[in-house]
Amino acid sequence: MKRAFPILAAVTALLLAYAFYEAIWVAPMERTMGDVQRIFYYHVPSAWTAFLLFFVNLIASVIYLVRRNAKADAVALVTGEVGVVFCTVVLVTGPIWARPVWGIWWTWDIRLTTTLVLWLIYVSYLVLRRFSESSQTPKLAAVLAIFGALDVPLVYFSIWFFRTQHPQPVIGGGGSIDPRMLHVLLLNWLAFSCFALLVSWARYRLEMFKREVEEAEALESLLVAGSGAQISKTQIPLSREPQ
Amino acid sequence: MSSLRSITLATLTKDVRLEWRSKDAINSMLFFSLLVVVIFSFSFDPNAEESRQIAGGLIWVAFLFAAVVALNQTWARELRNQVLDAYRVSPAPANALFMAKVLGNFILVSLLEGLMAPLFMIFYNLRALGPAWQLIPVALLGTWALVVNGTFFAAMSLRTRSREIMLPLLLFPISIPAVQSMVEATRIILTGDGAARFWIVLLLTYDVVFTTACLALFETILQAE
Amino acid sequence: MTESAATIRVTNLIKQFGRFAALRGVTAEFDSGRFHVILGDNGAGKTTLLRALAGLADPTRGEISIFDKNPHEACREIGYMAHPSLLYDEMSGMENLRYFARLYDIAGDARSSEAIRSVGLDPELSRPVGKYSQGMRQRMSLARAILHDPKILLLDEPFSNVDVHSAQEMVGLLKQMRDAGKTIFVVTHQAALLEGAADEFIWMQAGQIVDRTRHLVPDPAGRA
Amino acid sequence: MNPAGSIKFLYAAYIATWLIHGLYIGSLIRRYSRLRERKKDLGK
Repeated sequence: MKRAFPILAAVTALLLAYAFYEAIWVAPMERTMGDVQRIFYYHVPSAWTAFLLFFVNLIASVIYLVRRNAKADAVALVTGEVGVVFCTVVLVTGPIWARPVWGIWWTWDIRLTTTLVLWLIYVSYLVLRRFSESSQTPKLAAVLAIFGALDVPLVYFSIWFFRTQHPQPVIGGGGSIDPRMLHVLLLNWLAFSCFALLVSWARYRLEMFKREVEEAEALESLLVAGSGAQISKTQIPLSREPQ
Repeated sequence: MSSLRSITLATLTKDVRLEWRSKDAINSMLFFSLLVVVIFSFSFDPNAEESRQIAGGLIWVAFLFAAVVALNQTWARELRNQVLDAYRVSPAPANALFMAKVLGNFILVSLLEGLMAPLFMIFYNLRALGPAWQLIPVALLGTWALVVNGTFFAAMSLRTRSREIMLPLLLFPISIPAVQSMVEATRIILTGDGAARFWIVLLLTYDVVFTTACLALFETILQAE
Repeated sequence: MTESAATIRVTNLIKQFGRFAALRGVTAEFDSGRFHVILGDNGAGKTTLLRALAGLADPTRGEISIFDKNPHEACREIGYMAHPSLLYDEMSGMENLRYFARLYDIAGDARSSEAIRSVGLDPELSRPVGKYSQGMRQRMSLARAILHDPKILLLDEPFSNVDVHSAQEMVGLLKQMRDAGKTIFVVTHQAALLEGAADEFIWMQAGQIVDRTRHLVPDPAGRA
Repeated sequence: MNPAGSIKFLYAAYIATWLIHGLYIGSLIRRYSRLRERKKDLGK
């Protein structure tokens, strides 16, 4: 297992480099948008990867609630965090694309808005994990993840309906995509998925290491407290008796 | 089932009685809401036509803030002297406690809205051009949406540091579709521009989905230590 | 101690709070109808053990069996009194108990006034509990714990801030309850009060039970 | 649409992507080294 990590790292680096080359030099130029359309090869695979990670987070959260399995909780934490990183990439590259193409940075388009709300939900998920003091943080976080998942379809519908009522800038969606473009897109998605797996793996090992250290610290704090108590075992209770 | 109802009722009665004796929550909230209305009125000074467009947003954002103040108080009483532990060691169902708290908050927030809404109407010279009666289901469903999740997340943030700030951080992202529905429905009814039916149905769906989720998961939250 | 008499069994109990472990593998059996006192320094895990028995703290690992049930299922048999009063300060003693009686689904008034009288208070007292003296509040808290007539009583620091006279009265009360067949656990710093009343002293240290003795000052002949 | 002018946006997007990933990986490395310190302190 440990041997697999550097291999995966090497494969990911190669894939990312090749996908980058394809995206910049091989993929055909889009007629109306020009070179800026190539942002698409980073933007869309990042979005798919982020959604995939959030989906894994939901599954892991449910497994944790049912089985109380500590590993499932670690997976949920890791996918939530890495998912937020990828989602941030989506939200940053989106406006950079929108500005030259539509002439605006942001629009309350259905995909943009749903992604933004998803990002907000998962940031609040990470805040909860960070601020919760209870030993039951995993339980609370898993419950929040389920609430977030229930929320997403409702967000989607509300924005879908909102959009049909209000005029929106035309977005170059729909229609067919050049098969060569699709090829580059899928290649980039593969590369970014591998990268996400790599980062998640590293983060997972970090989390396991952290838990190990904290458990050792917990034990040590007890032993230190215990060694002091050994001497005073008989005196302490007696010394506090009421007058 | 009968014990669920009777314990819910007993807890609700107890909360109302305690609130009646101390009156901490209601007084501070009334004044807070009044402040929100007045400050909003100073900040936006539109003519009647514009105010119809934005009033839905203003009203609901004001209510949302006022509701957060109320919701943060919900569990404070149960934490003093750790009375919540007495509930947890008893055989009483967790959902009875949850329903009692939700109903209590629902009454409190509805009361506030009943007092604040006329003020908004006066300050902004509002008059509904659409079917005004529809504002009632919108208000009821919208308040329920805020209160049911708010009570749940307030219970969740009991075990966190800086509890008071946690509640809005957890509640607002999840409430986005509900708030949007309330705001849009109110705007449509005030301007008489289209039908609010879709938004009311969406609110109803939101309420059903999250009430079910809360009832299914509250026990887990209550027993988390 | 015979195997069959043990009604409370704790097996390899571990409770970890983040970076701090409060219980570190506690294994023990306790007989019913006896008066146990749990002693130890601050942070030795006494309160956590009591809360785990009450079903308030779910153990990280390990098992608790009370009358062959888990603490949640056995909650009708358990009376729990914590260091804070677990009462609503704004309501009178009777109003408090009436509410808690509803939670246990038992007929309220008669049982509530009986519980209040048994701890030596007057059920007619209409003052809110917040205005009680510390000693009265502790007694009212005990009345709440025995309201549903549980077989097991778990008491956390019941004598703190109580004057000696009241404390001795409470000890007498607990002795009566033990003689009536109840199992009692008391966590306290004032162990001397209980010498003679208690059947067993349980010594905890660093999240483990290190010794169990019949008397406060351990002598080899008196091992439990 | 002017392809020459919009190329800046392409660069910006690619750089931003790797900047975000780089920052995150940097934070992971920092957290890891801090943990190692804590582990070293344990024995003492």
